[in-house]
Amino acid sequence: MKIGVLVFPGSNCDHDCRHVFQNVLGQPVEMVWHKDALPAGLDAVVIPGGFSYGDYLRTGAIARFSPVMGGVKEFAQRGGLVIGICNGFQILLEAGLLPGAMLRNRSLHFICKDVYVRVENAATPFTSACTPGQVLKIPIAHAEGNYYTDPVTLAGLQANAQVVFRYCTPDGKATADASPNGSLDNIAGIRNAEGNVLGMMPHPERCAEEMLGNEDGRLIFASMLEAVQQIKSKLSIVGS
Amino acid sequence: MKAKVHVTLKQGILDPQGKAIEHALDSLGFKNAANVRVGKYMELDIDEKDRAKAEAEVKKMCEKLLANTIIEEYRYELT
Amino acid sequence: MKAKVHVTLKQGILDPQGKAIEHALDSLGFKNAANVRVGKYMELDIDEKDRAKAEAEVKKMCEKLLANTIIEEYRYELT
Amino acid sequence: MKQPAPLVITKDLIAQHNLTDDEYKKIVEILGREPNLTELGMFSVMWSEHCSYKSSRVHLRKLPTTGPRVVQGPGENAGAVEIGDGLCVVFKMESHNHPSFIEPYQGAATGVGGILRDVFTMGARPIALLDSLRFGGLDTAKNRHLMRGVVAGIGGYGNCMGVPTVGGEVRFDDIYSLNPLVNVFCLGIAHKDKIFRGTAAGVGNPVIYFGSKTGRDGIHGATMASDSFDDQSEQKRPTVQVGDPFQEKLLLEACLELMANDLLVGIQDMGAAGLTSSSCEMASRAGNGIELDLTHVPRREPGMTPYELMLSESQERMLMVAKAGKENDCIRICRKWDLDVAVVGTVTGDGILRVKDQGNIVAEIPAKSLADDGPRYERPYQPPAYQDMLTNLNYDAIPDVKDANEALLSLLESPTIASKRWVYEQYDHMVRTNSIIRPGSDAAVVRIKGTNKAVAMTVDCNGRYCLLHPYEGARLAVAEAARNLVCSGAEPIGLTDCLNFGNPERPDIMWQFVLAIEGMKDACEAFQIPIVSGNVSFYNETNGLSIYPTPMLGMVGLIEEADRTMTQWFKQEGDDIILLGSSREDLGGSEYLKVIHSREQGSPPYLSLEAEKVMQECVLNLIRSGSVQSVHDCSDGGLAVALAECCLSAQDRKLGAVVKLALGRLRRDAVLFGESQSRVLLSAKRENRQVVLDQARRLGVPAEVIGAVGGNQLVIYLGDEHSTTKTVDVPLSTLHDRWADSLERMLVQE
Ligand SMILES: Nc1ncnc2c1ncn2[C@@H]1O[C@H](COP(=O)(O)OP(=O)(O)O)[C@@H](O)[C@H]1O
Ligand SMILES: [Mg+2]
Repeated sequence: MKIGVLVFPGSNCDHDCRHVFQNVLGQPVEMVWHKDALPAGLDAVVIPGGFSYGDYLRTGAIARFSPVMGGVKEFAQRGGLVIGICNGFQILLEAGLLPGAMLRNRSLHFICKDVYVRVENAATPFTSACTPGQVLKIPIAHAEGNYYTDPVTLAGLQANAQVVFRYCTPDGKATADASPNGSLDNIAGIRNAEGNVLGMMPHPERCAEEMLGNEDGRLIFASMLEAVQQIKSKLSIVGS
Repeated sequence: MKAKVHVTLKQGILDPQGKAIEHALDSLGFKNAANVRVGKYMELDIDEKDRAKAEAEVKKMCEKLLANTIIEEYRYELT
Repeated sequence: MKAKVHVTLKQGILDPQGKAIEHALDSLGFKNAANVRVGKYMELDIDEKDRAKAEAEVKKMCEKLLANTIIEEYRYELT
Repeated sequence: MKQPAPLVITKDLIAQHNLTDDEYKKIVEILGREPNLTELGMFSVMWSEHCSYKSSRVHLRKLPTTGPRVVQGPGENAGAVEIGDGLCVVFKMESHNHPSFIEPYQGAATGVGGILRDVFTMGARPIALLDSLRFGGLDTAKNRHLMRGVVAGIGGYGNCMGVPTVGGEVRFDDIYSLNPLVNVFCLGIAHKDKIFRGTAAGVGNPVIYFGSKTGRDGIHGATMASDSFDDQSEQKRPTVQVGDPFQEKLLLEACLELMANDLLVGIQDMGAAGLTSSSCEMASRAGNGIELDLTHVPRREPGMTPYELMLSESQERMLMVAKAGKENDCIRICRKWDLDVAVVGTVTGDGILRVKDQGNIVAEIPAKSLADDGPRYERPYQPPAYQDMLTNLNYDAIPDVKDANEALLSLLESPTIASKRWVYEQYDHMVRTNSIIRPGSDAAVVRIKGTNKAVAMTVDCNGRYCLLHPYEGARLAVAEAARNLVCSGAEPIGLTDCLNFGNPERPDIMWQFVLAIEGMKDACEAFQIPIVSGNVSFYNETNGLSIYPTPMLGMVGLIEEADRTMTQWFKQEGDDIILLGSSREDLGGSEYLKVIHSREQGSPPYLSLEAEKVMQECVLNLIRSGSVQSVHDCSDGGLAVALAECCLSAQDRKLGAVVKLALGRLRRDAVLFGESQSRVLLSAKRENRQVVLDQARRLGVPAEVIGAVGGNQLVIYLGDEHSTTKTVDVPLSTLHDRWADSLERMLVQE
């Protein structure tokens, strides 16, 4: 599987995403500068965390206009896998690839800590390695993760199983207190209607190795790997 | 021309920053302040003589970049 | 009474946010926008009939909390 | 543009530039003429205490700075120490105390920006930050405001840069109310043979400015002097620098790309004294001169004078000396990262820093004189009259502890001891995915990708110990820092410092300084830890009241096998709890005396460097051989607090303990809360008990099994073999409530 990791001015989890795919999962990675075109032949695109354009004005507001984003939209329309993590999620929202917007955390602080999320939909290319309802421990690190959308859109997300992760207690209860940022309906991650674009606030790349004391995040990347292999094997059957 | 743009959260959207300021004002003894809402204020120069054109420009800037119309509303003046 | 408060960076203080927005507007093709400065805008209700008193209150709020007078300046209107 | 009118340098003007008459005479001597205003400004900043170390230099020289691993000692932007695999760690610590008091958010933020630049100009990618903070008590709104602002500022800058803030230290004492301390430590990683230095070698090489534009930020000079430029310039001149971490992130990536492409001869950031210091120091180090043409300097505001341009402290700017002919490559890379860039000068062979503007020469000073020939003072020193009053303490007048449960809880919720979760959760401490040990244990540990190694870091200083005895206090700080590293499985390999003191012109303050240096020297020599970089911050005094002498230390340790790191919390029910070291009646200067008895008095705890060394050796051996489950040193609040921390500090699971401590001839409070040094709490599986005890015996380290891990309480019995009394018995949930959220409770109130 060939992964493209986007690099915006101000991205800072780009190295971490590369490390996970390249050194932990052994997959080739191409770093894609935001002013360049999206290279051909990618199996998945990662929009990493960080502070693109310093998070000035609004998180993700300026990055969405970067030249590379045109290619990302096309890639997504063709069914390519796109995952936006933290700032990447915020960029996907601003770019309209996912519905909704981010408000500041309820506490108004930047928060960095482990949180628990429940897998609400294990039938996505990003969660197939999880079991439905599985509780994952994954760290967050953001000041604007307070997800908001209008009631109609929210109902749609819920009806189409587009809510992929909800913040929860360690034993899996999605209580209001379990949400670190006040996000609507405890939303920690959503997918698009087609299912090939995921945005999530927690950072799975920060907990994908034994040495870091937690490997829960690896499930997300393993799922993506599996999904790509499935698509490829289908293609090769069709092609043969 | 100078454009003055106000971007505020839409009515009905919780404004945690406004809440925090209200709370702080209260504990500072400003008991009669209420309904604090916080927004952004931007000033910029527009190199355009034609008022109508300038207005159209600013509106486009707001729609495209300066405001996120899912959560925010904007207004502007030209002087 | 309603108070509208504008808090802006003092002259000469670096405004990284304004700079970034200007840059973004430029690359979006808004070539004739310049000198973008970003500030805060706050609205609040004041439960006070006497205009002079309300003004004094708001001024105090600005000095004490709403503005950081080391780097920011403020102005307000009452309506 | 307004040129400064040919100006008579008056006595007033000299005084406003903080130069003495003698210093001014020396300037005239160097130049062979009177300086003009720009030159006067340049001398004044370069010869300031901050840049010239004029009061400290003669003493700093005593510190040990060499060792087999040292690649770069003091004198460059940061120090560098080898860690094997062709790599070295580059680190330094800096203060931003005064700016943070004026504007806590921006002051702290730009402090982080400055120390990051110091590290990445050396060719190192920063991989960790630590912060060491001092505030007055949180019972005043002002102090809470300062702390909130400082923490937000550090987070605001570090988080955006993508450099994790992995640890730190916060202490509270009212003495810091008007002089809070904000010290930030940064560590980067570089190839040993690709370290960059601030040198302007090679006559004819181009001097290139890049980064942000220059504005009127933080121009020193004197208020009155500015009137001579322009009536309004004072008003236009921001006293506070505003940081732009986004710009700095671009600067970092651009620098590393420039360095990877073999384009540079030398590079230095523009920190204090901006363009002046970077140009004259680079020239001086190479024995060369530099000719600058200010006409090309990118600027944020119109009408800036040469004086302002040379003295501006606008953030996020760099000066590089490129290889001749590589200008365009440099410019291309800077532009890629959206940075302003301009060739502003050339390296010359005459040793002169020559500044031109619009075709006129506006300053002409021998670079070496400006950078290195500043004044040096051997300021008089003498112990203050009150020193004996501080140390004399009649313990008989202090009743022994009655309710030990309540005393323990009071200590646990006192801000200096309470969990710092409220602070470090606002810092991204995981970005770069190296944080093996996150904040909350004795030291922070980050792995070095591509090797088996990890690096441990800690910042430490107990200012109260230093007040009571500056020499002992400094030794204790070195010992504690080393102990914190060793407890996480690391061998200490290098040290940086940030020496925060009052006014050096006062003999009592100078005495504190001189003794602290002696203490650091003796301890560093005993442990063989070189000091490779550092910083001095004097004049931390308001209305004649000085802070406690606070020689902050940032120590770095190496862990050869990253999977052999150690944390402080208990791991498993049934494990033995073993105490290494012995307890004495060390209540002087303790947190207990302060919190429970409101006294900051007595002699600081006794420290034998020899005993400390063998104890540390013992701990390292035990960790490396995999014989122990947890290791925690005893510091503030003594044994009882250390035990509580072992119970509480694990993220997921709290474990209780039952222990029995020998009272001997000691007071109960001394055993529970005394701060005797060279003590460490271990936990080990039962089957490893003998291994641990044997190892300790072999090295002559006192060791004793004092209890076992388990239960939902912390229970401490005091007594001897005949009779014991249950003195402490508190449920974990109560301990946790008082300790974990204490800071948050204090800080969320308005
Ligand atoms: N300002 C801070 N920033 C980040 N981490 C901090 C800060 N203050 C304390 N910590 C973390 O909290 C833990 C306890 O700190 P401290 O009590 O000073 O430890 P010690 O006594 O072992 O030196 C450490 O892991 C430390 O890194
Ligand atoms: Mg410790």
